[in-house]
Amino acid sequence: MTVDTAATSNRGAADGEPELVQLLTPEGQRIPHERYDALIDDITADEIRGFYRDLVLSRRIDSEAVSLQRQGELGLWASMLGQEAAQVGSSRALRRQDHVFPTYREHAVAWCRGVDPAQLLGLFRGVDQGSWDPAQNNFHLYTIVIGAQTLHATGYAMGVQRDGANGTGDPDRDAAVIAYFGDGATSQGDVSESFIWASVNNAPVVFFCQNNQWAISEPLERQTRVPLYRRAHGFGFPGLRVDGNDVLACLAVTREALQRARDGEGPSLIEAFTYRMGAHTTTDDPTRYRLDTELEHWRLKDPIERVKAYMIRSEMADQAFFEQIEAEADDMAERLRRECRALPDPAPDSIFDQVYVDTPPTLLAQRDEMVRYLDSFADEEASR
Amino acid sequence: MTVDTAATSNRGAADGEPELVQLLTPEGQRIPHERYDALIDDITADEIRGFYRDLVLSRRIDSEAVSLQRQGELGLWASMLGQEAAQVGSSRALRRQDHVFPTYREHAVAWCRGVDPAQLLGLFRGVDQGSWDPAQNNFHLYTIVIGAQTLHATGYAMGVQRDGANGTGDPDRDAAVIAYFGDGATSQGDVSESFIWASVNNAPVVFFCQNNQWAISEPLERQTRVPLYRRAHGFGFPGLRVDGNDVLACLAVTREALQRARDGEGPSLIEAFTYRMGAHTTTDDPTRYRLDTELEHWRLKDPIERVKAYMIRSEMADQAFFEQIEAEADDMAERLRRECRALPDPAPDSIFDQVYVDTPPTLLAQRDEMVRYLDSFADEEASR
Amino acid sequence: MTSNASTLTLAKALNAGLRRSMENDPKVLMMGEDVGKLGGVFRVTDGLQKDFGEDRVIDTPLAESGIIGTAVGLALRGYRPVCEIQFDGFVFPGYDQLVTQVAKMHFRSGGRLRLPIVVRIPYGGGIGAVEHHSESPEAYFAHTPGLKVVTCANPIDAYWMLQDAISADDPIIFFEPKRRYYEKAEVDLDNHPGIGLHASRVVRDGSDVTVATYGPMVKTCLEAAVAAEDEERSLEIIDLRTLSPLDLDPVYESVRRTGRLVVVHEAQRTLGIGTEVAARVTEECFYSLEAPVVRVTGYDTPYPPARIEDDYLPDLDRVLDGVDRALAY
Amino acid sequence: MTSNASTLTLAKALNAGLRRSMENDPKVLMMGEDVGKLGGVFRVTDGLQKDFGEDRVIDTPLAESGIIGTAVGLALRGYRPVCEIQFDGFVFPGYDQLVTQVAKMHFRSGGRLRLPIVVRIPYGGGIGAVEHHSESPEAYFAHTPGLKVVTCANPIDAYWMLQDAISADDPIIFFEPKRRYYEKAEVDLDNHPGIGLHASRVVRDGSDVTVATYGPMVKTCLEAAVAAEDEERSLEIIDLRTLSPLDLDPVYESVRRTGRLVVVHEAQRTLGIGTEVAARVTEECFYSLEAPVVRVTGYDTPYPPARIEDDYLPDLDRVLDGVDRALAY
Ligand SMILES: Cc1ncc(C[n+]2csc(CCOP(=O)(O)OP(=O)(O)O)c2C)c(N)n1
Ligand SMILES: Cc1ncc(C[n+]2csc(CCOP(=O)(O)OP(=O)(O)O)c2C)c(N)n1
Ligand SMILES: [Mg+2]
Ligand SMILES: [Mg+2]
Repeated sequence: MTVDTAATSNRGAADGEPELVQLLTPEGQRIPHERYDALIDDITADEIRGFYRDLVLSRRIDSEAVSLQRQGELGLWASMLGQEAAQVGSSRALRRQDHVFPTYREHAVAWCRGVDPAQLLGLFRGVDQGSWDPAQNNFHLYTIVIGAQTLHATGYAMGVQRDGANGTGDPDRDAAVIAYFGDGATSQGDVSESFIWASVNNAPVVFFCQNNQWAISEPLERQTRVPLYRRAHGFGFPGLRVDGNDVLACLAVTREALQRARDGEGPSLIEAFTYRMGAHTTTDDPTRYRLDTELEHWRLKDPIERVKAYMIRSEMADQAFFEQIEAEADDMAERLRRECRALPDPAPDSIFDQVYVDTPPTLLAQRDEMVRYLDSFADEEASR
Repeated sequence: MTVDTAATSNRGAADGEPELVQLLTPEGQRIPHERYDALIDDITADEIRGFYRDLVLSRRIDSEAVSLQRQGELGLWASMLGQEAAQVGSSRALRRQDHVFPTYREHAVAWCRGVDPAQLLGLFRGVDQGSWDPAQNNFHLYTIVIGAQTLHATGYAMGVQRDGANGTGDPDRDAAVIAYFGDGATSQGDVSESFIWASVNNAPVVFFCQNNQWAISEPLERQTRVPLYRRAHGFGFPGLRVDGNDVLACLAVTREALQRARDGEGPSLIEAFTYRMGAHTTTDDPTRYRLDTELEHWRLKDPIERVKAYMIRSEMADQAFFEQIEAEADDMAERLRRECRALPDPAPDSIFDQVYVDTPPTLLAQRDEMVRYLDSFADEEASR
Repeated sequence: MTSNASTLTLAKALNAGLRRSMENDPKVLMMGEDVGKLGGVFRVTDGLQKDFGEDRVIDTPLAESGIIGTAVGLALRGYRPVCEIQFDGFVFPGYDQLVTQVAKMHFRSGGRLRLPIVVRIPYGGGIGAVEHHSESPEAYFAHTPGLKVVTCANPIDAYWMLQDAISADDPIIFFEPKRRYYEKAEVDLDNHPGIGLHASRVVRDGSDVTVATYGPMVKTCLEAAVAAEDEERSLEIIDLRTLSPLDLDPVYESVRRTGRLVVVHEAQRTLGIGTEVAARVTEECFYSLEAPVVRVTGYDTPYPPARIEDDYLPDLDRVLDGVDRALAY
Repeated sequence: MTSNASTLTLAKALNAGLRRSMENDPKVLMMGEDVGKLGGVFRVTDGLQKDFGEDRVIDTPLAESGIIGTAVGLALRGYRPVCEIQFDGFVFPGYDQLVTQVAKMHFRSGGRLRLPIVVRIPYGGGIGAVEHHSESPEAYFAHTPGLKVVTCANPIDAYWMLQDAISADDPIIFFEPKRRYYEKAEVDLDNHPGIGLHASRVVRDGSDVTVATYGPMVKTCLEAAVAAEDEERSLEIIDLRTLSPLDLDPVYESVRRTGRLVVVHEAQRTLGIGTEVAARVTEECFYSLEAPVVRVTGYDTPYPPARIEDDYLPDLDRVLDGVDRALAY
């Protein structure tokens, strides 16, 4: 058995595949669903247009960032190309008081939470390690150590419980927490431990796994031999697989799971079955480990195209609308490029101020040492 | 909800309880089982008497060790009282070439593997950290860091695969690995990771969880809200619950699981539902956290009594047999006490020899430093 | 100023400190294995669950990464979790969360996020225990920027330092000298002794040799100082108390007088706390030192079986031997 | 003695070393994240899976504890696993297995069991990376009895030290200076240079100040030595190569001549390798030292954002500044 055949065996062909919640076909046809139709029956055409806008603009943030990296303005970028629907659908299910713990690829979630796109760039440009204020949009910092944030999310959810901020029935008060992570992350002990903690404590947390089928070069089969959503059952809470390229289905299932959490009914796992259309990051070369045909196959399932088709089909939008969104994207892209280049480098000695709330004298002495040292060059230059 | 009621809710009453494989009732009645009868139909009366002997003698090792601890001969002992059937049943399913990775409470497994009982005592007396040779009986050292050994077992099983030592159909060659761990251990990330590795690699390993319902003072409900055996399904391999106080049932289900592993069919999880009748260790005081009534309840399910009843019922043994076993136990106990007291303290400087295969000069210098230092006292004494 | 003094063991002083912290601040939580009904294997959390409930004294699942990782989340929500690690040797499954998350979150957020987490770790040997139950892992944490590390040596410090650590806004690893849990002292429960959490302290004045130590070895060194008197050697003993940041000013001051320093700890020698003390003191007091700093420590081996731990651990005689070596220069 | 020389980058030299080890011993396995088809994110295992198969070059699930823990089992079964940790900052989930199991198994078994495991870790900064990708965690391992720690600084050592580590019977943490992966040198692929795995080496003779360093900083220090020549200062540069055990005899010998020592590394200062070097050298060469040992290191902060890493990392000028400080005494 080669990795190759293994990789194929769990995908492609439909037989033996687990059920996938889908509300929009790749062709943009709205198909009925006994359970989940009710969860989105309040969604207006305006909101659908809003989702489309989210999808297009967040994709544009992503592609601009890739270009900025190519131009040397960013050190790295982790593209979310292909995963927009999973991110927009799930995050549009959030309420203001809900809290998000992302990994490092949740750019569209950040967008939906209202994080200024330029703020996403600092980490990748190397001027900070995450510059947005998590308190402002209830959107936590990116976490790079795989899986670590799932425990933070679970602990945060335990805090929500202790605050009496779920299960009260008050829609403006009851809060849920959502943790994003990838298929590869499911192998980390931390993720299993977070499942255990969440289950035992009945914590109001939704585990949202974007199964983009690759962990860098490793196909899903290196992490599991059964669909990931099933893992939840072994830990005692519900899990399901949703079409991660279907923004409506992602919205519906996440709404349900978040409401369970807010109502005090405990955790859930959502496996959003999607595909990483780009490289792992800008330093990765996917041609080394996967076939173009796979990418072609997934292009047909593009998360944006299907919404567009749906909107056209159901006459929710006309050419003018699409053009207007494009124009908006162009403006935003322009601003993003400008703001990226303007991001200031931090002062070298700023690192000493943020290690501790209460900075010890020994560290202040090191700061002085650095400052004196750097000043000695200034002196040298001045004396020339 | 208090811990107390939670603790009770998952036990006792039968309703909602998962199915439990049982072949011997607590009253010693052999009840038929569609699937598992076949797995033990070769077992002779002689072998049953052998199991009885294993149970009684291993319990005696255990109780002697508790006494030795009370007398100050051991620093600590972790009693396995109540778990004899789970251990004897599972380890009598092993073949010579199978390999065992125990935790720290598998005294009856050690007995069945042929480890000299006195060798078990070194660790608890504080003269070594495990004095038996794992190669001799394919019985690895005790592991105290909870869950760590499950990964070792899985890696070992991957080695078995690479040696072509399973799936060949040769009963003397095909080997399996068994990892023992407790209910509390299932919460450790390492244990989940071992499930993932075993599943993805289809490794020939049996995960044998002795659910004795307590992790020190914490009842099962602090680790899971669904029966533990179900966890396996989420990772993609079979799991079942067996009556851990029923030596025949434990034998049957472990035989099946080991054979699956030997045949190249991959891992399984066995949850042996049993009860820790003693304290966690000799330093523990269970009256602080659990009720006597619970213990009383489990006394009625004693793993030894039911085999005895079964043997009497089916006339496999008479009074003389039982007396002979008692006498054998007395002899063994006597020898154990003697050998325990005779266990030599290691030389203080021996610690330097076993850190590395290839001991660096810096460490040899520290040994010399210690030796010189200790010698200085000898000198002092001599000069008096 | 009223005085409410009580004779307490170190363990009971910790318990009283935790209780006081929980009374003072409803955001303070206890979490760990067996901290609830059992009150911890050393009874340091004894009675707290009964009085403050299961929501504030949490018996967690058996997994240290989970304990630390969920404490991060609770801290982000505004709580002040106090995590108990059952024994020194069991902190390592939680090490990743401590080093990559707890230590770095404040820095990562540019100073926005705070993690006021205390991780209590009973540490050290001398209790005849099995493997992993007698280790001294403090240097692993002191090498980690973003964490602070302190340790107490007596019931008074136990009571006050623990409260100070809980009310501090930085994550703190709090090492408890388990073999001193049953040492007693009179503790004034109301009046803070005034010394900062991150200050070391001269606990016995002397003039010939300075001895810097901490935690379980403070008592040993004080005993050595008494024994040294017989040989007319005067040892100045300094209880470091804070291991990260180190507060070495009192050590520098002392070494400038004595010219000789012995550092004593149970942990292995290589890259132990004593190494840092030696390096800094040599940097600061180069011209005052009459002898190189002598390190009296555990050896560079895993912790030995209990029957020979007394030969591994520094004791009164080894401290005096170190003093002799310092004086031999 | 034939000579089969080839100009290789450090990364390619490692690759060639791994290949040679796999050819020589069928028990040698590679395991880690992305080591198979991708050949590792730095291509150090490039082509090995293709040639040796998936059974010997294992793309593991994404979990470092699992990687190290299963390597233990494979080693117990007679294999020689070489584990790749993708970046320095990601070793910590595997830290428990390394510290409590890998480091202690030989000791625990009274010398019966052997774990010939090599854990390869690309380390250090200077590559403009995001958080966790630029750290220097070597001291965490050097503080751990039972582990050995080495690091290479050039393609020749990369090729030979890696093979020596794989054929050694003790567990070894092998640190690879990632920012030097693309430095080239001529490597004789057949004739072992004869220097032991656990030996340090003078890489440039000098007479005024001794500089001890390792890994990525060796090149920096050699450049500093060239620059120092202009100021008529002669630096002796020692590449430590082995961090645990340390081999300081060449350093002692050198310091006895120069009277001055500067230790240079990227890792944070407190309890970094330089601290141990400083303490031991001061113990051994007390009367030879004209100045305290100067530590030129990263600061005691988390690794900074990439845009200011150049101010965090020691560079040629900071090495020279350290030399000046040593000479100022
Ligand atoms: C603990 C840890 N180990 C390794 C890495 C290196 N790494 C970064 S991303 C990645 C793959 C992640 O895959 P997945 O969880 O599927 O998320 P995706 O990148 O596909 O979104 C790896 C191995 C890391 N960041 N953290
Ligand atoms: C990593 C780790 N954390 C904590 C401990 C302390 N400890 C020893 S036994 C135990 C409970 C284990 O419970 P379980 O797995 O159910 O096994 P049992 O003792 O019931 O056989 C704990 C918490 C440990 N040995 N290792
Ligand atoms: Mg992925
Ligand atoms: Mg148990």
